Amino acid sequence: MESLLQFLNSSGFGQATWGSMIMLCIGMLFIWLAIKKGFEPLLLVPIGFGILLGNIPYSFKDVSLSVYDGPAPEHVLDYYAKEPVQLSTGLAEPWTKLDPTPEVRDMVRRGTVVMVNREQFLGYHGDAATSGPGVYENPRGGRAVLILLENDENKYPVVIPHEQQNLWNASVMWMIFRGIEWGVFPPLIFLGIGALTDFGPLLASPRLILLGAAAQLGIFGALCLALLLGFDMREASSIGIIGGADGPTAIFTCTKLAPHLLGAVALAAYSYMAMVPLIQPPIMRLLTTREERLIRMKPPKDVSRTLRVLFPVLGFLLTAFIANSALPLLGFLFFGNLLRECLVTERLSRTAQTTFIDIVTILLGVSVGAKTQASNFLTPETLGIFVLGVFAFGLSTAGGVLFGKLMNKFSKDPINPLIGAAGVSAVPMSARVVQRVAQEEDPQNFLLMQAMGPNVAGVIGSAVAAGVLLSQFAAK
Amino acid sequence: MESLLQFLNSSGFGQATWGSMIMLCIGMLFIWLAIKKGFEPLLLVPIGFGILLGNIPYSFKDVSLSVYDGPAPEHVLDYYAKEPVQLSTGLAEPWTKLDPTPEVRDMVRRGTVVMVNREQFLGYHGDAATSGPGVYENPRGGRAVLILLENDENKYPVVIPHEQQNLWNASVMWMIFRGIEWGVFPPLIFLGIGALTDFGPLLASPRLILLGAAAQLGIFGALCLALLLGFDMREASSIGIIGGADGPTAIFTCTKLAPHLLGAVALAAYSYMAMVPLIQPPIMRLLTTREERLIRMKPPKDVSRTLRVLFPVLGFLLTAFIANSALPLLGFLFFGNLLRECLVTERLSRTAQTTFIDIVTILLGVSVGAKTQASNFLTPETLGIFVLGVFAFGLSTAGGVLFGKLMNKFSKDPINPLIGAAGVSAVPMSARVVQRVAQEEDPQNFLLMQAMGPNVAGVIGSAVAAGVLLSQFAAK
Amino acid sequence: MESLLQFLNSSGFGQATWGSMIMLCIGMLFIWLAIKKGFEPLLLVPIGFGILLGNIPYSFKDVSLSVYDGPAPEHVLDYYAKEPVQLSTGLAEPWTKLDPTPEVRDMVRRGTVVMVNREQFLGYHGDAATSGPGVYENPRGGRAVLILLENDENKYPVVIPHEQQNLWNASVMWMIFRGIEWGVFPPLIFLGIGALTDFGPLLASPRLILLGAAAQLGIFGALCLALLLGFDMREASSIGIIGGADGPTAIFTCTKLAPHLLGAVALAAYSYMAMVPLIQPPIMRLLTTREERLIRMKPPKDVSRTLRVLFPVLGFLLTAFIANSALPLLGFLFFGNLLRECLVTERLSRTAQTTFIDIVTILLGVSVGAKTQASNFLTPETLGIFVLGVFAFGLSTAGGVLFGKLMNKFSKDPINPLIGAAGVSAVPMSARVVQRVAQEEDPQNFLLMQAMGPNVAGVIGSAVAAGVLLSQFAAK
Amino acid sequence: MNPLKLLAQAPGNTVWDGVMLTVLGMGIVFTALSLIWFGLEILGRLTRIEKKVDAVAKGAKAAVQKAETAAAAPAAAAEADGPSPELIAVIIAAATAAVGAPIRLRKVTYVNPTTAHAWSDSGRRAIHTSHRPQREPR
Amino acid sequence: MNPLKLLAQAPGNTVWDGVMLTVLGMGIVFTALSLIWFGLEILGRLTRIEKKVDAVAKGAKAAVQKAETAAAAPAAAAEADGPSPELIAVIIAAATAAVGAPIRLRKVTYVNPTTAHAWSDSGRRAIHTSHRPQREPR
Amino acid sequence: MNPLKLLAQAPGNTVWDGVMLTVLGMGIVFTALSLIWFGLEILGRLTRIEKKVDAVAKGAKAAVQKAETAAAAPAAAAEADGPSPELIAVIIAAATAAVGAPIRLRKVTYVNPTTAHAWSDSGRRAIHTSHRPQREPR
Ligand code: NA
Ligand code: NA
Ligand code: NA
Repeated sequence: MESLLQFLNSSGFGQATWGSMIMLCIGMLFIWLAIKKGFEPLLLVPIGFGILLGNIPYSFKDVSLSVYDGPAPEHVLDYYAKEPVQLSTGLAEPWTKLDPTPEVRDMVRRGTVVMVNREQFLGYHGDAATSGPGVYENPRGGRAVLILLENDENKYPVVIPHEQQNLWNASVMWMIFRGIEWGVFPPLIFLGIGALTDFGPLLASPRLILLGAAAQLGIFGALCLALLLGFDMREASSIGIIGGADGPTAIFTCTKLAPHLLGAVALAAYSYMAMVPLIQPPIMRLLTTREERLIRMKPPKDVSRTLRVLFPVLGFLLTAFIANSALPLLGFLFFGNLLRECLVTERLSRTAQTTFIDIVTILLGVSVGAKTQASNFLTPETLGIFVLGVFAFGLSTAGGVLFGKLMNKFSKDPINPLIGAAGVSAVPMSARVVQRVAQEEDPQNFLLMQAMGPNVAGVIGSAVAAGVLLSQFAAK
Repeated sequence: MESLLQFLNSSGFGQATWGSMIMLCIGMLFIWLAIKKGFEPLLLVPIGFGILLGNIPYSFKDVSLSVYDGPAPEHVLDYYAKEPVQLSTGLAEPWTKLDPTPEVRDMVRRGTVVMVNREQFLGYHGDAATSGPGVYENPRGGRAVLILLENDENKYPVVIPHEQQNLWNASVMWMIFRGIEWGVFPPLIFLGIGALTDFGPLLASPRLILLGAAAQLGIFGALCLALLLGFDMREASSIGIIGGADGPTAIFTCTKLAPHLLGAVALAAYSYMAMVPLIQPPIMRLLTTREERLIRMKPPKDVSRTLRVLFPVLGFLLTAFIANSALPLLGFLFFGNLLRECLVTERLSRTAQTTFIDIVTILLGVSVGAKTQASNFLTPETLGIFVLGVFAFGLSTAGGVLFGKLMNKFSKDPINPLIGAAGVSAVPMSARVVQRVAQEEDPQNFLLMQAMGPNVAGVIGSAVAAGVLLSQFAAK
Repeated sequence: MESLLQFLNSSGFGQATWGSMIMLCIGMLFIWLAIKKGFEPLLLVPIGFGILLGNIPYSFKDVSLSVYDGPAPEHVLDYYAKEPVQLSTGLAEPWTKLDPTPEVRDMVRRGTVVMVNREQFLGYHGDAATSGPGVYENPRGGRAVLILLENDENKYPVVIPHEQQNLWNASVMWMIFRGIEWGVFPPLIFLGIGALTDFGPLLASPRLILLGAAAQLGIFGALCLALLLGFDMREASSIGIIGGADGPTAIFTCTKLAPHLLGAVALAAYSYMAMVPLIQPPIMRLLTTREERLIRMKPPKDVSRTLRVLFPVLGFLLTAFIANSALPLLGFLFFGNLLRECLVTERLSRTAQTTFIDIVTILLGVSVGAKTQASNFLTPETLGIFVLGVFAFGLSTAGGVLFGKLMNKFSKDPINPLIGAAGVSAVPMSARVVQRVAQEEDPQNFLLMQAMGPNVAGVIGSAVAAGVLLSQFAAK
Repeated sequence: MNPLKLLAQAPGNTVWDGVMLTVLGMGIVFTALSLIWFGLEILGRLTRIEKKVDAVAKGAKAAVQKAETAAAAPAAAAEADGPSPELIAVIIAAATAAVGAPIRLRKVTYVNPTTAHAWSDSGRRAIHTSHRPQREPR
Repeated sequence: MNPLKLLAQAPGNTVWDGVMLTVLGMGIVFTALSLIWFGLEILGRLTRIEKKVDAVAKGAKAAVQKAETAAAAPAAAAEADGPSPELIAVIIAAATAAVGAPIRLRKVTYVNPTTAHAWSDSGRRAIHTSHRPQREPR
Repeated sequence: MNPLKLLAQAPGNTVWDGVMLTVLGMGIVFTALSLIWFGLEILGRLTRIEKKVDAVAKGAKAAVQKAETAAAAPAAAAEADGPSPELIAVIIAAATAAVGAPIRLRKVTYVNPTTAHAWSDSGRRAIHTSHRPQREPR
């Protein structure tokens, strides 16, 4: 009986914290939104269940379960002596940062040197902060943090136990999360999306591709606003990319620039993509006159097979030359599209757009969800991200619509500015929104096909924008 | 011609041993059982062929082929000086264990220190054992072992050549086996099983879930018996889990606790699952009276869609809180079931229950089979495992049936104790066995649906039991 | 504006070289051949697009994109002091090779020692070669090379920056290329090919299997010729294997023996497999008399189910015993065939021959293509490989036909020597070529089924030949 | 740190430890599955209440719709009338074949087609029924 | 080494950097997509020229074939005649359902069946339409 | 240690080594495939013996069954009668199309449907026939 109580104490019931309980509720909330409200269920059901998986309380010391339970890269580790240690270069004072020499790393094994993850923080709520530098262990079995005097924030780097660097002790979720952390899953999703996307409407009216460029304005607008709110450059870039309205692009970019925000950014991106029919119409109505909304456009022309096959090669070469860093995304997007359009690789295309994308979606969703933690999700930053995300969507919509007005001024064939709103991507939701808003004014106005052009252009546009951000701020 | 003979000598013909020949016969036996006798062919054909793949004799020094030919984790390696070596901490005697410092590890490369895998043993049959400590090389090209005086067993740790720690030299089978050793394949199989399982019968009569708990008795009974027979705690736990009648759970648990028994445990688990119609009926008849076997039960009620969707979330939270260590199994089982029941992720569910589970099954089966070796399979322990396995199946059946009798005593609605036997899982074979045994007495008694409840509960029950065992004995 | 220009300068436009431009054209050429000319599109579309992916110019220092941007194995790294350094073993002169001790490796991090990849060469076209030993950095942002006085070739080993050995900095393409470099993809492709192949025609006339052996002559003939042309033994073996007319076998072998030739070898193998109808007929006509081509053969007998199931087990055991090193290929080929023929693992067989092989084909193709680089593809060696490849195909054809003539002499039942040409594999293209050439003489001569026997035997034959080459020259 | 780990690390692991572990393990398995049972009972009651509320609301709606869709009634009526004798015969035959023993049909419940998942059931059967020792070799 | 990296490494990253980045970023996005536009325009012209050349060549061929395949003509003729009224009604109904608003059909273009990819389109719809907040729970 | 490795490590790898390797390699390939040949011959004889034994056993069984299943006979008889002329015409047409040359049908063997695997064959064809240089661009 005593054993049972002890067991339960080291189990989830004993280890539960308010933070993890709230995270579990958030996971259930997103599952509910996905199932009952139809919010992007293919992504939000896995992400929501991943939040449950990642936030079941457990005793960190005894088992490896979360995506954090596995080796950290050498370049984020700092070493501090716990006591005065004799190095070959001289005596080291306690709690000073040591050079990562083989000698020092060996001392971690012996317990005289402590190893911390410089980029993984845990908030600390307690009185130990006043007791001087040292390792503070959470009495409830949670992870230990290192407290240094100079660090007067409320965030402390997490102490990495020696065994955690052993790959053989890594958790299943850490293994699966490699697909995200090492950037493989988003390109593979893009392979499937490329094989699923018909770029025909874009090829029929190539000039509409510019609307897909203009509707990336929200990315950079939200980035500026995030800087204003005090986020640093890499965080601001990760937040801005929500305005690209493209899940894999956002996940790929955020993983490289600000992995601690990944959960919030992914949830914001997919939620707002689901809420496009609520976010866009008011902005579209506000920025256009009734006359503009009544504009009818010529139906798109037929596109030759040759052009369909040449496009993925041409599009890849031009965008990849300019936006090197987005090459994995753009490469697999256009590769998938070539498999689709060349008609001689039908079986590869079919697999890419069904089974393969499904498998990767399951693994990507569940591991993105499991990355969320109370300490990095239940923060004012998350609130800021959700606010900035809706701003980014709105500004992207505005950018597309306003550029549509501009193009309409200079164009021989009239352009209905509403289709600019489809440039945010969120394929094909925002193209449908365009159709619906246009038909409010004129039920005979049929813009869906014309809006699909900017819509798929928006996918390319946000990948290029991601490439710019990555080239600027992704440290090699 | 001489070259040809030399080549053949270094090939399988030259390297063949009695042990490997017998292993090949065992592989063919299981393939025959699977194909001709219908023993779980989806698993036993891959495992059987894996035994062939893993036991083709070859020259270990020249090529990397087996699952053992790849880096071993640092924490299982021991270092011994071959000659007196000067370390920075002083002079080290030969054949004493050295600290794994960078300096010592570098000496392995230079050949003055020998590195052994503490957890990989090879039996040694020869006279070298008397010649004092040292490395003994198998003259037929087999692996070398280290012989130390204090070790008077007939098992010696295997010497790891320096090159084997180079990931680039690892074999294909070692790569594929990562999915098992690092615990990823069993949860992915459970994802598919969750998507394939209809928990409806369980939801219709929730109280019958307790039968799925009672039928885990064999796990712990066989564990005790295994301790009596001299197995250590971790081995005994791995053997007991056979009584869970659940392949992925057994493989997951055994990999973490006693990887050297993996082949025998997996083969016993799948063989006995196939033999449930032979093992269970006598026990069921012995423990029940004719009156009990004649009991008819009310047909299960219809289950609302809401309950079906809520169940995987609820079930996951409750079991994962209690049995932390089983989180990877339970998490993916219930995740798969949520994908199935929420109806908005149909394509993910379909992929999880078809292609994805097939791919993982192929890779899991073939690498489990390839893990068997004469040195760890052709042992008295394997015989013990097969004996204990059938005992575990029997005791689990008895536990379920007896608890069924108990529940029947206290229940308003009558419960036929036979359905307790379905609690061992082995879905849906044991539920059919219940149906057949009940109909022997009363051809109009229709228990299949009522037995499916305990049957699927048994899957959850054995995962929880595995969680208990892992939390106790899986060293981090 | 200045920023934009600077950005463009560090982008593909600024980094473009003639070499990369030509590589892009070659990529487009192969895509065109695949789509318009029907050259093995399932492989050449992915490989062609992979060439585009791998040759987009970018700034190596700023981003990780190519398959080369990731950790190199320790055993190919050499260390040179840039300046006189004090080691524990004494003072080291600059530009002498240092022992890879922990001390020396740590100096790489500090910048006093330079680390080069002994097996990755870059041609150097410039005047720095005369300026004495040292690191020469490509002013256009390309990779740096090390120039040593004793090395008077025009090829220099590439300098590996410290950060590149950090797995977390590896590129997506590097990750995907693991499947090839670590030998996993070709066996998985063979799993699918095994599940797709009907060995029935071979089982109906077992003696025709020898034609599949004779038609491996081109492998060794091209090997000898390659040695004559100055290729080393491992390169010559990789080139010879083109004559096996089997893509996965060629890729598996070449990866282990001469990875720098991988792109050329794979492209030659698949191109010539597509050109079998052009290469084989003249040779077949030259080596046979009209009487021989008119020989009609008995139709193949029916094959029992038992034999079909026994064959993969028997075939695997016999070939794997002899050709250990080909075990991954032969094992998965026969395993796939067993899944197909045993009829009780239908769902595994179907997945192996559809989705699974498709996924692996996509990843294999794109990463093989991305491995090509101007520095290792636009070389006289590549020209040599293409010339030797067509020679190998021709000699294999001749070997098969001549052995067919010989068998016909000694055989009771007449054998049409033309079917020997099908022994090169290239399933089922070369069997069709046989049929067509035979029907030129006698439209009623129906040899397709008889030619399928040597055809599938050729797959086994080239895998065995690959095993011989690997056992001789693949260093462990 | 986890006090229970001591059990595993103790020098003399005996059968007594096994018995203790049996008590602990079976206790935890029963605890976990009992919690699910209670949870399901509670959820079951909640959803039944919800259902009744829904039913009342739907009743009102249905009354309105009834007038509008009178034409569609016959088909629905046929469904509500219960299974035809032919259908029952077919079900008995199929069930007998599946279970391998004579069956007498006692009740036919129409299953909501969205919950039936015929496709995945057959897949599941393929996976789970792969162990029939009485299967005849082909 | 990359001069632009300095921006990121500068000590005081302010909103001004953000504005600069906005200009750079939008500039590059517009540059990239404009290049595609120009490329497509050029390709479009090239393929149209190619088409015309092809058309002339085909015209000659067709004249020969016409005589031979006169029997097959009626079906082709029917296709060229344009869609039947029933077909138009079906299309309008389907489109209305898909878009969720009344539609009046303006033009029916026969799509080349090799470009239609009905199968993948439906898959794509399943992926992309998964976000309909107005979807009713089942 | 493997004596053959010396070949590779020898300083002067010349064409002579290549010739030696050719002899060794072709020898091993022939050895391996000959072993399979012998194995298949032995297995073939064993299974033929087994078949005869089976046939005798089946003969007895069949005699019993014949009386019981006389009604089912006509269909089976039709099958045993050999292919109808229409079927032969269809087969010739299909085979001609697949091989790309005129064919005269010499014998029609009924293939056991469990061994035919039409589904996987078509998949296999898709993989293997992807290299038809004469395929027309679309
Ligand atoms: Na976008
Ligand atoms: Na169980
Ligand atoms: Na071949």
